[in-house]
Amino acid sequence: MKKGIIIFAVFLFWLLLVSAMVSLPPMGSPENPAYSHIVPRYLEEGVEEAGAHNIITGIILNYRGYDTMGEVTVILTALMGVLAVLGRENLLHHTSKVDESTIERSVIVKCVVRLLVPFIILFALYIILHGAESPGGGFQGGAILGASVIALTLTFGFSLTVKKLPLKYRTVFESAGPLGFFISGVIGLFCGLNFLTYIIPSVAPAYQDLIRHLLLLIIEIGIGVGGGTIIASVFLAMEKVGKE
Amino acid sequence: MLRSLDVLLLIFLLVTAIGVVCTKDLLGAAIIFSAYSFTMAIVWQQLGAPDLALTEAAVGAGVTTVLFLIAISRTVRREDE
Amino acid sequence: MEVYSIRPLLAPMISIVCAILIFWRGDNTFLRRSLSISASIIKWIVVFSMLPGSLAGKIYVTQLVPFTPGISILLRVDALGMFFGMVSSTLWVITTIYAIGYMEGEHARKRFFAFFALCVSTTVGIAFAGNMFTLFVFYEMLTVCTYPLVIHEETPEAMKAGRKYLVYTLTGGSFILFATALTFSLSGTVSFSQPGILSINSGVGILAVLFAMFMLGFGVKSAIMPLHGWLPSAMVAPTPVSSLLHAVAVVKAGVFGITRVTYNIFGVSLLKEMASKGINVAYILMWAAMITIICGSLMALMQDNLKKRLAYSTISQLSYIVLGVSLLTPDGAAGGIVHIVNQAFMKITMFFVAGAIYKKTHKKNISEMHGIGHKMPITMATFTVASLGMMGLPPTAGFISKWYLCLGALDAGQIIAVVVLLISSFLNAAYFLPIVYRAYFVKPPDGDVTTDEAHWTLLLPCVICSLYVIALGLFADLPFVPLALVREAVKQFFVL
Amino acid sequence: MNDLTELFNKLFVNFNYIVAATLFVIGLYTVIAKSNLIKKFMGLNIIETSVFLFIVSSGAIVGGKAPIIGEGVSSKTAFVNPIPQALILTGIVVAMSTTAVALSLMIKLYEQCGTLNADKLKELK
Amino acid sequence: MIEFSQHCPVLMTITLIIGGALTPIVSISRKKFSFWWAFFVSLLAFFFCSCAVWRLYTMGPISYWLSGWEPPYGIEVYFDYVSTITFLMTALGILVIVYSKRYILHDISEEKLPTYYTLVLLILGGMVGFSVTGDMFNLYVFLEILSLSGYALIAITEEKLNAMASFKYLVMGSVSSVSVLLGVALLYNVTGTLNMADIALRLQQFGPTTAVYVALVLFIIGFSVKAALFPVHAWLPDAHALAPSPVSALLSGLVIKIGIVGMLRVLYCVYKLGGPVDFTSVTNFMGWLAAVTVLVGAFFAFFQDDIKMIFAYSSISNIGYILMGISLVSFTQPERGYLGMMGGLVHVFNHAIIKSTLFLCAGALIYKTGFRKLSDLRGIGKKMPITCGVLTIAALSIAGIPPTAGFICKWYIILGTIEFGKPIFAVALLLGAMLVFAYYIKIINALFFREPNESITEVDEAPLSMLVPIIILAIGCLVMGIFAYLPLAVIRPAAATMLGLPSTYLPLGG
Repeated sequence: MKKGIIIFAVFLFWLLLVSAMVSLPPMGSPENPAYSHIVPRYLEEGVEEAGAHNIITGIILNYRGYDTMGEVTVILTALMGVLAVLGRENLLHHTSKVDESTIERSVIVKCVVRLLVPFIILFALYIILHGAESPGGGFQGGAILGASVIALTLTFGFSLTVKKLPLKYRTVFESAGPLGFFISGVIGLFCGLNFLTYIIPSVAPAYQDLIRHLLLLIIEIGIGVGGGTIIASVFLAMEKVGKE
Repeated sequence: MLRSLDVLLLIFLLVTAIGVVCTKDLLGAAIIFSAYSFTMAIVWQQLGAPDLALTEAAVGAGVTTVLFLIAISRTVRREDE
Repeated sequence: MEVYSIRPLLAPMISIVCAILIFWRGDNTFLRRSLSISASIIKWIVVFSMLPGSLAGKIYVTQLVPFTPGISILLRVDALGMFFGMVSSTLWVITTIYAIGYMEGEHARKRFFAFFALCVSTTVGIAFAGNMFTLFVFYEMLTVCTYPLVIHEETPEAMKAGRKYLVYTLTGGSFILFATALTFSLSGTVSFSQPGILSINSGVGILAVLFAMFMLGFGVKSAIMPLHGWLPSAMVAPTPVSSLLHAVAVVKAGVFGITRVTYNIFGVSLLKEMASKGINVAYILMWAAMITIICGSLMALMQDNLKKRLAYSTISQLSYIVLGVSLLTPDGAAGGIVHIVNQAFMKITMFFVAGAIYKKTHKKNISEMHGIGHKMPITMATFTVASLGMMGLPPTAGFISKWYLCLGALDAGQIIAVVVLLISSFLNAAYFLPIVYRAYFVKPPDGDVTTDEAHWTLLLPCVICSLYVIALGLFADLPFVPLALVREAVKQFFVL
Repeated sequence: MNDLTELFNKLFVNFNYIVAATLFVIGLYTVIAKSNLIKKFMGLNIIETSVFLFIVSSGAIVGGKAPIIGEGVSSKTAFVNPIPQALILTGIVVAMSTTAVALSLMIKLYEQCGTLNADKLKELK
Repeated sequence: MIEFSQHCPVLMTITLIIGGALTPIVSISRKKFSFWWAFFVSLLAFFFCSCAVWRLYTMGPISYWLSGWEPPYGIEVYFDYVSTITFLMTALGILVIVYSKRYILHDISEEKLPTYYTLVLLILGGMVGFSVTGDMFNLYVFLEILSLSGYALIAITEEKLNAMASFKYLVMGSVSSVSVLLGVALLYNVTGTLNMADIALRLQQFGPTTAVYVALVLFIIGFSVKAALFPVHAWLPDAHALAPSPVSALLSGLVIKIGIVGMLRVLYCVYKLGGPVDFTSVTNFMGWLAAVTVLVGAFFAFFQDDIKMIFAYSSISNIGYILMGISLVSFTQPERGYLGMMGGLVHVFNHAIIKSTLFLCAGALIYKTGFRKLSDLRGIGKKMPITCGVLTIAALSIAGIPPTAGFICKWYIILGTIEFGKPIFAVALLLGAMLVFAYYIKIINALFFREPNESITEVDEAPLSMLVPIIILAIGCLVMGIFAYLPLAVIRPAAATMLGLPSTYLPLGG
């Protein structure tokens, strides 16, 4: 009975959504307002203006950089949320399920992980640094970075990771995302420009491009390092188990 | 616009979504959810969004699934508990 | 002629400052007493300093804060406001003396005196309010400030009475708020002016609804039946509270509001115009008042508790005022308005006496008061004077108001009103004289007839008030008496 | 008859949108009807991804390429709309963040109450 | 100064966000230092906000182009008259942080202090960013920042029910965020832009389609959940009552107003009166919803014994007032909605002040006595006269007793309903106000007029760091009521511009 009512309500909602979807302009047509209004400028001048061959990177770091600052703040908030609920891991008081598990991890897994992780980290760095030219960017790389930490923890145990990545450094790295934006954004502010402006007119034109690249790189690295550390920290905080 | 592969992928998406809903075993549901995310990543790749496909594969199918798995390991495995 | 002056603001501010000081340092008995008395006297002087000007037709104005265009917190002392302000500030002095004696040994005196001062402050604010908005602001403040006094005893009975009081008055307040907003919406202003601010163009129906809302709102505090339920239950409060607030400030604020609405919001001509269009709201109000007069008296007859009997008598007497106002004739209005002060002095005397008896003998019921006149002769003498005034016998003040009321009723052609007034006089006699009789002519059960008066702080106010009742009757036509001020007010209302 | 064909046509042209709407309601159903909190949250994730699917689809172009303009790519090539992709990048991160907070809440809830069933939790209260 | 002040809208947002992000770093070695850092950051943000408000009222709205890209291409921060609410947010933020100094150690361990202050700064930053942005997607991002920090702040204590309350809020809040996002997506699909002003312009060009209406419905659903309107209010009482008191003050005072600000932005900045989409039927529906919300909130509050639960339910009722005020609009005659809009907007400010006072006072009582039920707290007024006195002022204020702040809004909303020809709403509002007063009187009775609880001995007045904020707020309650023209002068242009009237519009009584 209850289920029936829910299904009926949800169905009504579906009809509402579908009626909206049907009235939208046909998907994939270049005449769509979504395609003809702002996008042409991005596609035609984006590389010049934003300084990235990958237009998406140009948008997320330059045209809509403020959004991305919000985005990195959201993950920081999420980490703070997890910490608020569960608290940090503490080597003296906590272990992880992995440590407590009696199943001996097989040699093959250990070897493969040990071999692969350096490459994974290298790949992550490539994605972070090469975001302007190819698919990927700060956050994607960061996620892979975080995943490599997770892989290490799952194979070699909780205490190793906590020891290798001390809390002090992680605390600093976690805030790297917003911090990167702050550093890059404030430079423009000091030159009398708007926040997050990367082109500094007072500098010789030859160096303008270089400075912009540098600033964008700071942001990318900030997002990557910050994102990766946060994912690792969230994982550690959730994984820990209180010692009796 | 629509290619048969796309239609197939989209239908598979629906199937996995319903699979997530109907599976009583949470671990199984999490795995199916991972498959769902992966399919989504492929759909996006088909739509010309490799950036997103990469992100979804790393975050949606990777990190999110791991988080689900931890949560399940720390709590319950059966849906009705 | 409008004169800008700080005095209208000063009058309520004195009591507020006094209240704050009492809150701050009121634990010290001497400080508390001297603060209360000196504040009340200073205020009395401030208010009376405006009397000569007011009699000469001057209107003192203080603009407080501009609220928004068209509305401000405005204090404006016209003749009617001056009249009511005078009543409340005079009675504050007297009641303060009484309260000091009465509250000796009670708990939470600091709170009592602080809220007492606040109440008087808001009452004067109501008197001096220059527009409906200001009046409403002070009216609601009065409600809130009275609450701690009503429940002063903190007994379950008192709490229940307090709750009842709040429910009644706040509901009334909501009606007034709504009606004020509607008035503003219809006329674009809420200032009191002669002769009224509304016009017939708004439509008779909506005007009638508006009038009904105002009457329902103010009718609660002026205890028009069937909105009177809270008044008898609120008699659980200490006697100074009952006397000042329930015989003077709160209930009179209600009738004062009715007067303001009738003469300064609607205006005589508009009400007559409405009557000619078929909806005679004043006539309906008159009938409500007449029914309340009779029913209140009848119910008073049935009470044994002295304070309850006084409460029902108040309900009945208040409707004299409403009746006078609703007659829409100059004499009727004068009779009604002057009854505000006359009834105030008569009723406060009675309450003081009831309180003095209770304080001395702990008797509350009339059936226990055999021979009390032998024990407390002066006290009961003042009670007798007040009872005679209530019946409207010359040369007391009560006669003056009844005389004018009857004149006004005859002017308006309402013979029935005259009849009701006469019946009411008989009923008054019927429920007051037995008390007097019992006090003097029935021997006390223990046969003890030695004189044992209450403390002078309790006795003095009774004597002053009863003397005043006689004086008001004897010298009714002198300048500087309330009647002169009422004449000035009526002159303004009827543009004579 | 003609209207029906047209409607069908429209449905088919915007097939991605329809799938997104369907996924949305599947997720919504899970959130409302399922009593297990983790399941509820999987439903929420489905809702979020369905909205992402909708947004990405609305940026697609027939035969469009990924908007990476390197050397040797003629400016005549049709690129897909980059804005939705930029938005969804943010969206995915937000979804993951919400999931992290929600799952940590569930872990704590389980530690405290010993169950993750919404009905049983209500009784505990 | 002029040059500098134009940066202020964005400066205050990033100050709070970056300040929040830096909190864990600066307090690595000394956890307690995080308080001083948060205090400093909030002061700085307040300073920036004051500059922005000063500029707004001298030179008009500020349009700030981030990265220097002109609006439809980049993100625009638009500091208009509605954004003056940020002034309230930053000011209240300072007070809450000062209050937290002593209080929060009562609820959480020292270990979590930096986390707590980070989240407080982030929630403030999220709200400020949300209120000043001129971009639809940016709106969503900040919405998520503030929602996530809100969920976390509720669950920060170790109490048993907090996690559940937080989770309930999280599920409903996430669904609402997603529906806002879907609305944004639909609008983007139709218009091809994300800038609010540009969307409004292009909606005029394209005219309405079903999708535009559905997007409106989705926005309303989404923001209703955030504002806790009647059918979707279920999350609020638990969440607001169980959270630590300073957090309750933030949530009840400000966070639920975010739903209202969102509705204002969407209805009056994006869809616009006089635009192609006639949403009078929607606002009509919202008006009825508001009336029901007022009554439902007031009704349920009546049965509570937990002091914070009462305040939480009264928040629902008060959100109803606000919504009623802002929903009194006519599509063809915008002037008719002016007074109601004024009332609603003024109540956004006043309710924030009043409700934070109430929650902070309740917090002081709980901090000192450890009790939170009225029956346990009886007679505490004699022991903690200042706290209870302030609580009484705030209680009278929220019941709309003149001359306190709550009366002003009541007056305006009633006037608005009458002007608009919907007196039935005024009846609902007055009835709600009566009910509200009934249960606040219950509180006052319990605090002052009942036999003291014997188990409360040796209780004295709350510490200074808690008293100062509540006294400042109480003064606010009185000043906003007595000198009502001050807030009204600030709100007036906001109300006028929301309705598409010139910002100097001033009818009689407005």
